[in-house]
Amino acid sequence: MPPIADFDQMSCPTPRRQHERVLLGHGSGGKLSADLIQRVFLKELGNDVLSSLEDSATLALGSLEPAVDDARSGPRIAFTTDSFVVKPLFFPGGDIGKLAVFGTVNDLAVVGATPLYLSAAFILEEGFEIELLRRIVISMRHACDQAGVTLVTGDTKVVDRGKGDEVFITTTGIGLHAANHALSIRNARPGDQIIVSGTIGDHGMTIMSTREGIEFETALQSDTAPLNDLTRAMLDACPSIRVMRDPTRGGVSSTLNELATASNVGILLDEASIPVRPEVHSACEMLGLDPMYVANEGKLIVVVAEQDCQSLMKVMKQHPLGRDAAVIGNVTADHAGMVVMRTLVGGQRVVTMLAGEQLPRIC
Amino acid sequence: MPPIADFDQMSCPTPRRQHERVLLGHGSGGKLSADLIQRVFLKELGNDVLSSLEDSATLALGSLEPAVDDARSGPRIAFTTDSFVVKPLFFPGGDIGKLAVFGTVNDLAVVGATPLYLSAAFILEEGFEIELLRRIVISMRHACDQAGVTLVTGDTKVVDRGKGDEVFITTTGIGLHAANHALSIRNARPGDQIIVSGTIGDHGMTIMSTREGIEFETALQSDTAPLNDLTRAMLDACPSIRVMRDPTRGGVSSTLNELATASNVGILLDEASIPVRPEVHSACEMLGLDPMYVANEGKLIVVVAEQDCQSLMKVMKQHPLGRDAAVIGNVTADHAGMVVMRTLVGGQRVVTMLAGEQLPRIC
Amino acid sequence: MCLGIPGRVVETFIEHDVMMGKVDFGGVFKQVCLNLTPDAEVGKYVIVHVGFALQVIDESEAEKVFEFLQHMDDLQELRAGEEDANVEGAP
Amino acid sequence: MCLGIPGRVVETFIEHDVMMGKVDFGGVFKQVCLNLTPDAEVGKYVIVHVGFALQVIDESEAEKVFEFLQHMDDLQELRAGEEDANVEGAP
Amino acid sequence: MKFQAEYRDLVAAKKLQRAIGEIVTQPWTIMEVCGGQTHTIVRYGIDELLPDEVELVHGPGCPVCVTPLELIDKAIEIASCDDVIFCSFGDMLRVPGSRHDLFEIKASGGDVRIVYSPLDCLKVAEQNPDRTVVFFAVGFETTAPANAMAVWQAKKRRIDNFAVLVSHVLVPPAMESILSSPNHRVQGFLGAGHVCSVMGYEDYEPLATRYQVPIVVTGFEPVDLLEGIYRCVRMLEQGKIGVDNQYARAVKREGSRVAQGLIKEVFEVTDRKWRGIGTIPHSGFRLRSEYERFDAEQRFAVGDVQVRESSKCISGMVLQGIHKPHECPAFGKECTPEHPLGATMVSSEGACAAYYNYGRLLESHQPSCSSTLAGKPAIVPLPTD
Amino acid sequence: MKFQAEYRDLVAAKKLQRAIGEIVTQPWTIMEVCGGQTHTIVRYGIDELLPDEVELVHGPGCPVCVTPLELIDKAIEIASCDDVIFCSFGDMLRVPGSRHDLFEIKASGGDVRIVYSPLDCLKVAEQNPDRTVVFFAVGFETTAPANAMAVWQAKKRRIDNFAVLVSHVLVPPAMESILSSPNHRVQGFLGAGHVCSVMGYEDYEPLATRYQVPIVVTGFEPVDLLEGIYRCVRMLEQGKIGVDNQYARAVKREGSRVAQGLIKEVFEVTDRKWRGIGTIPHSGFRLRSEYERFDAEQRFAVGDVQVRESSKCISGMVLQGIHKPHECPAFGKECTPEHPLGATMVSSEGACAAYYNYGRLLESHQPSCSSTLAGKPAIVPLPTD
Ligand code: SF4
Ligand code: SF4
Ligand SMILES: [Mg+2]
Ligand SMILES: [Mg+2]
Ligand SMILES: [Mg+2]
Ligand SMILES: [Mg+2]
Ligand SMILES: [Mg+2]
Ligand SMILES: [Mg+2]
Ligand SMILES: [Mg+2]
Ligand SMILES: [Mg+2]
Ligand SMILES: [Mg+2]
Ligand SMILES: [Mg+2]
Repeated sequence: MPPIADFDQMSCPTPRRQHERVLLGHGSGGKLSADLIQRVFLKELGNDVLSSLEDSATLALGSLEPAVDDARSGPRIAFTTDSFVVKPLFFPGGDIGKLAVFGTVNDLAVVGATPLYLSAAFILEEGFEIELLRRIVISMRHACDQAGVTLVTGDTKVVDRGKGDEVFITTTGIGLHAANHALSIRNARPGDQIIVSGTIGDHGMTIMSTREGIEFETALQSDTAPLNDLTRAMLDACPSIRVMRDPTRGGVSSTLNELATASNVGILLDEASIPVRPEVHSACEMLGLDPMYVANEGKLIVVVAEQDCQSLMKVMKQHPLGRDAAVIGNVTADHAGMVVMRTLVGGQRVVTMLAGEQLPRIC
Repeated sequence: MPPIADFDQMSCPTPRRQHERVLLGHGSGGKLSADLIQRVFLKELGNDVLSSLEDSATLALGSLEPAVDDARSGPRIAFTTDSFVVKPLFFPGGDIGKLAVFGTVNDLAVVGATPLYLSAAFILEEGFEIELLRRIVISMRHACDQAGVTLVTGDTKVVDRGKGDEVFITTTGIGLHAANHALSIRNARPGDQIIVSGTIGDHGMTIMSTREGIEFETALQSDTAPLNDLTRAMLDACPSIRVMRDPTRGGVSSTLNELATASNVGILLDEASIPVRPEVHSACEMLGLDPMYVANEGKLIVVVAEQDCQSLMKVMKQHPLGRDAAVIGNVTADHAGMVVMRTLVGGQRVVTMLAGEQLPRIC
Repeated sequence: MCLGIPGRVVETFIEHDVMMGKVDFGGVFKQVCLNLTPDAEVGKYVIVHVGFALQVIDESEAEKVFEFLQHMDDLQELRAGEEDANVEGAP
Repeated sequence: MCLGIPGRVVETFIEHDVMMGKVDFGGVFKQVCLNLTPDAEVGKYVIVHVGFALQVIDESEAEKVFEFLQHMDDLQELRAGEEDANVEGAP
Repeated sequence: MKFQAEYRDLVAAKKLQRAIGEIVTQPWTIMEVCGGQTHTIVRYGIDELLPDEVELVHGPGCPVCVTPLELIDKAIEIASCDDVIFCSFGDMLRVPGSRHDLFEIKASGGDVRIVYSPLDCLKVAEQNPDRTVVFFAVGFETTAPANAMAVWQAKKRRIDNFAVLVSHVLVPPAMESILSSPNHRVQGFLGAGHVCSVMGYEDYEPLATRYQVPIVVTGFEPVDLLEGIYRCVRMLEQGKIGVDNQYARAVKREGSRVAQGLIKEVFEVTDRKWRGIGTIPHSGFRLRSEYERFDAEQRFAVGDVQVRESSKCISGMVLQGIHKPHECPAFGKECTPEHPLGATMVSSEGACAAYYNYGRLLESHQPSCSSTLAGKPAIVPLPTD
Repeated sequence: MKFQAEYRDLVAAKKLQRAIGEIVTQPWTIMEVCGGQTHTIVRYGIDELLPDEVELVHGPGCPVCVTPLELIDKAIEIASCDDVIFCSFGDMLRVPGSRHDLFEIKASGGDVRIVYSPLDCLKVAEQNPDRTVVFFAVGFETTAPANAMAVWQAKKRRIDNFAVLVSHVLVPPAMESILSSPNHRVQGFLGAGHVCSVMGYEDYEPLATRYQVPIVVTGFEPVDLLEGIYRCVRMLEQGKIGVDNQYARAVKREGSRVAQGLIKEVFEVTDRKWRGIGTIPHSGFRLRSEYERFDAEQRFAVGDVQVRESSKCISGMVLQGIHKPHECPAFGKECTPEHPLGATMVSSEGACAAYYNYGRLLESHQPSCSSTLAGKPAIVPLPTD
């Protein structure tokens, strides 16, 4: 009989072996993604700003002399980039162009900046229909108008057929910090409340509904939306917000796990309070998925001090994008680094970070 | 017998039909690229900054109030993006990572800005070897160090095998304008001199030497290099420089044609003065290509007033990246919008923009 | 094992000589093989596993757990009453 | 038509029973079929088209155009001399 | 969703929790056979709701977990072939073979696809007439009619570029194997509801009698589980043996005769190896000879793959209820869901993964003492998108 | 590069320019047959160096230009097939067929590849045994031995998944066709140097005699061209007919017997259609019957493609020297190198493309009067990278 494990010595998960090739899971936003970022990107490129891994880098732009790292000398700008490789290109509620604009706008918004300028770099596959490209670009224009940003520079590359997938778009954004918000994923404190701005999983399950071999019919729509107007209203009303983050790839679970780790706090969620659309719920049940791991493209996770929670909730609920906002849990001093959920039937479970990709469970 | 054409009515080339699909030529940096940008991107997204089509957008960052478009209120920053899809990933003289850093650094440098911050977005193909990714990332670190820039934010996406090509990298850069340089592709004036900072075609022919079906042996190396130190020295010595541009995709011809069009001037080149490495010359001869259309990754085209030309040349020649600088021609009032070359044997020809891709001529 | 979920048959049809149906899982619709459940009709609920209906749900049986819980409540009240009455010896 | 460029044979070898060579085109090396030019030896120059050497360059013939130009110069000088002499009736 | 939401009800759960507490008088060990039930238990923290007297142990009821290593390796070998499209249920893709998993094969260029239903493979086969579509036909009795239908249809519709790699296992022989093991601790069973939907529960009655255990056929929702446990505890307390049916809304005593007929048409009973347990006689299905041309093992001649299991992994003990996952020295260390050492860590219904994912890391019902984990965070905060 | 740099010498060019000026006394029209020579002439602005008396007209010497439309359409049909790898020299890819060009086929999923040498196709064929590699075997006599060698090797090495789509044309019949046209204006020819490297120039001697023209076999460098023109003008001025050889460093009177033997082994003479000109008897090669199994037209049964040429295009007249490109009403308007209407606009050696690319837009030797172009710039300034 093997010895009982010594729990005092129990360490955090150590990968048995490191994958030698990039797997789909490395792009899932879960632990494999984190592993790749840690092992390759941060190890080789790490610096204070990059390693902070906020949704946007915050940069102080002074004049060239004195030194650039004098954080007080010029405006503070936010800077963020994302590539968009979504399939299908057009889906209920949006398209890759809209996503590419709003995704970057949101990363700027959640660090408290006002999004101003975007760049867009297109990687086109030879043979892609120009009419589809035009539709995407028109959608980007509308998205820019809606978010109040200007697309000021771009690039286009064409790759051989079979070496790309119709179109990939990388947007990069610049925003301006209005004031010295203290927003950071490191700022959550015990007692703080955790708010989600609306129903979770809408985007991911909309995309999943089109996936070959899995497809199902539903009236679901992606929630893709620009959050900067909402975040502006929230920060105006409640400058003491501690953390904002958009739970995209990897879903709410991943965001909350990152938060718990970065702030070194515990998180306790109440399953019953988490808003999930019936169709998202059903589709997740059908495929054996958990909406906590499903991507959102127009939702916020907000951490706020308890005393400000109700006023903030009021502001959020008055905004069309925060109508379904809900307090889903609170920050604890206990079980630091872990996210725990009180389940519907009164039990508890730990909500971990997604391992690789979330796979449809069949058995 | 058909009528003789009425040359007074001769219009600029009107495409017989517009391609319905993206062709490789749409990424060549030549007329097809320009056509796509005009028809799709500028038509749908055009605004003053984007439509200026400089290598980097120049943005004035004031405080949020008063209005952002008040060009005097804050520092002027340069903002540029490029995707890198080069094959092979590693080539003599460089790799995709180096190229991705220097390419964006150079686009900032040629508008007169000091490159400061980069973002990098990776699109990885499932199955790509992580060790190769690491080598690329290490090379990016060295390149950042060499260029004096900091990579502050990034993104990683993974696409299904067969839907990408190992790795694509999109870098976006922010630079700070030190002073109010008057650099613009619209600024060339008759009488100005045209300088190239060194031998042309090195990068493109190095890449071509590895291309399947075409490959040849040579000691050629890509010229990929960060030009910001050189441009800084040049601008310090000669603030009156009118235009700087890095002749990348589409080569020197495309850059000069753009310049002639944008500044509405003619350009007269002297073929004998254009520096071309013997191996580049030979490889071009072998394949029936013209080095004027071949990409460079560490070269500048500079337009400067005649009276400043010699002092600028002196500064350039003292810099390792400008050692082989040469005056290759001058700006004329005649034949506005056209680039004309006085050939080796004393004739003249018009140097047009590349139509689609430059194809090896065999017959 | 054997993830199975309940859904309502909204349509039946024949494909490749096999009875198929469209099933509504709370607003999510999926085609399902009804070959194993000859009794499945439009409006009935079935348990579906990997695209196959395994059984038609017996709605009256489904109630029983709640009847049982109701019964427990009654017992509880009864027992509470007993406790109130402070009667010993009850099983 | 028929892009052909001169290069120097630096190596010969047999592949699939065919004489092949490595040819130096000014620092750029390419494998070339030498089957059509049995006289091609290492050190000789050949004209290459689509990977085939068409002919070995006749170096003495190659000089002739320059000899001709030289001759023209001489003529020119001669003629210039004549002009200086202001002699008429020259052809 | 009707027939689901009402079974996730807090009040109903609390009533059952109290009812169990009221009837239990001594310690009982109950095995839920099915991985889906394990999943519900840990996802809803149901074991926390139980009185200390009731211990649940997790049985071998996850086909992903029990598929033997050599079959995974065969799947990998087949999926690596050039002209093959290898189709599988999603959760098989991450199961580690001796060297690789199917995800890695996909990353190396294999055409590996996730399907929702075996019937989807026939479409894929028809769309790709010049390639062979191989379906990884794993599963318990529940999945057998679906897989049988795919093979039967392929034959009928003459879809010859279709084959199945069969790894079908049967529940009753596994239960018997556990009950006949000298170390076993199981006093009562929760029977696998969906297996019984197909097969009925007549086969369980002799088992209950022979080994003198109560068996309660149980559903998959929290209230189902709690009621099943309640019924099982009641039988144990009352000394009753036999088969009870908590899941009567989906299970009849005789099961589905149609489904059973389809299974018998295509499959026949055979001995099968179970990962971590070993060969159990008459515990699986294989294709009947009339269908053997659809047998991927024969078509690809991958008959004799030799493998060796990790020596650290105690998943066999776990699957038999002899040990709990956290008693394994590799648990949460070398063995995690990202890098599973054994199959029970792979599938989300696998007992080890369930324990890991739902926080059984520390065998505490209170997560508050988990601060030993917080020393060096392993989770990098990601700029998620 | 030796044997090249010295032929691009300014001083040498100036001497020859002066020499031509000195000997010319009346207008002469000379056709350079070969597209490579046309390329040199416009690339170096050689026609500007000539006295007004000497007019150059550009002949049908570009295989890309003269390949008939139906053959392009056949190529496109073959390249569109699923299991085909279609290989071609680079500049054929942009030649417009009736509806598409090969680049568009590639963009639509066809496997179209550029090769440097026909022999490269055999490698591709060996590497892709389950696909058919089709090579677009275009060219004049110069390319014929290379293409013959590929077919001959394929037979010898039993590379059965290789085929060629043959569009081989011959220079002397084309010259004769021009000379026998009632409208022709050609008084002397510059013979195609590389064609003669292979075939020699014995065949040109009867032509010169029959049509009473001087023919000067000429090379491809600027100094070659100028010397060839000088020699041709001298013959014209002196009333000489016959064949002179300016390109003696690469051309012998008898050509290359080895190459001719190889051609004869694989090909035989046939009638051929020339794009823009029509069918010229005995003006091309086809595969001999011993090699017909390598004939892509037979293998793919694309025998009867019907096409119609643009009615605007006067490339036939251009190819025969009757008109110059800029005399075409479509030139520079509907017809540009990006969107060629006729084949002579496609290849960079095509006369129309050469005129377009090297600024013959305005029939002026001074680019200074080109300001009519500047009204509305069509070239968008690109942020190149
Ligand atoms: S934790 Fe891992 S190694 Fe241990 S029994 Fe479970 S699967 Fe096997
Ligand atoms: S310009 Fe175009 S249309 Fe006119 S002859 Fe030339 S190829 Fe034909
Ligand atoms: Mg981002
Ligand atoms: Mg594709
Ligand atoms: Mg750029
Ligand atoms: Mg690939
Ligand atoms: Mg984000
Ligand atoms: Mg984002
Ligand atoms: Mg990101
Ligand atoms: Mg540039
Ligand atoms: Mg660019
Ligand atoms: Mg650039």
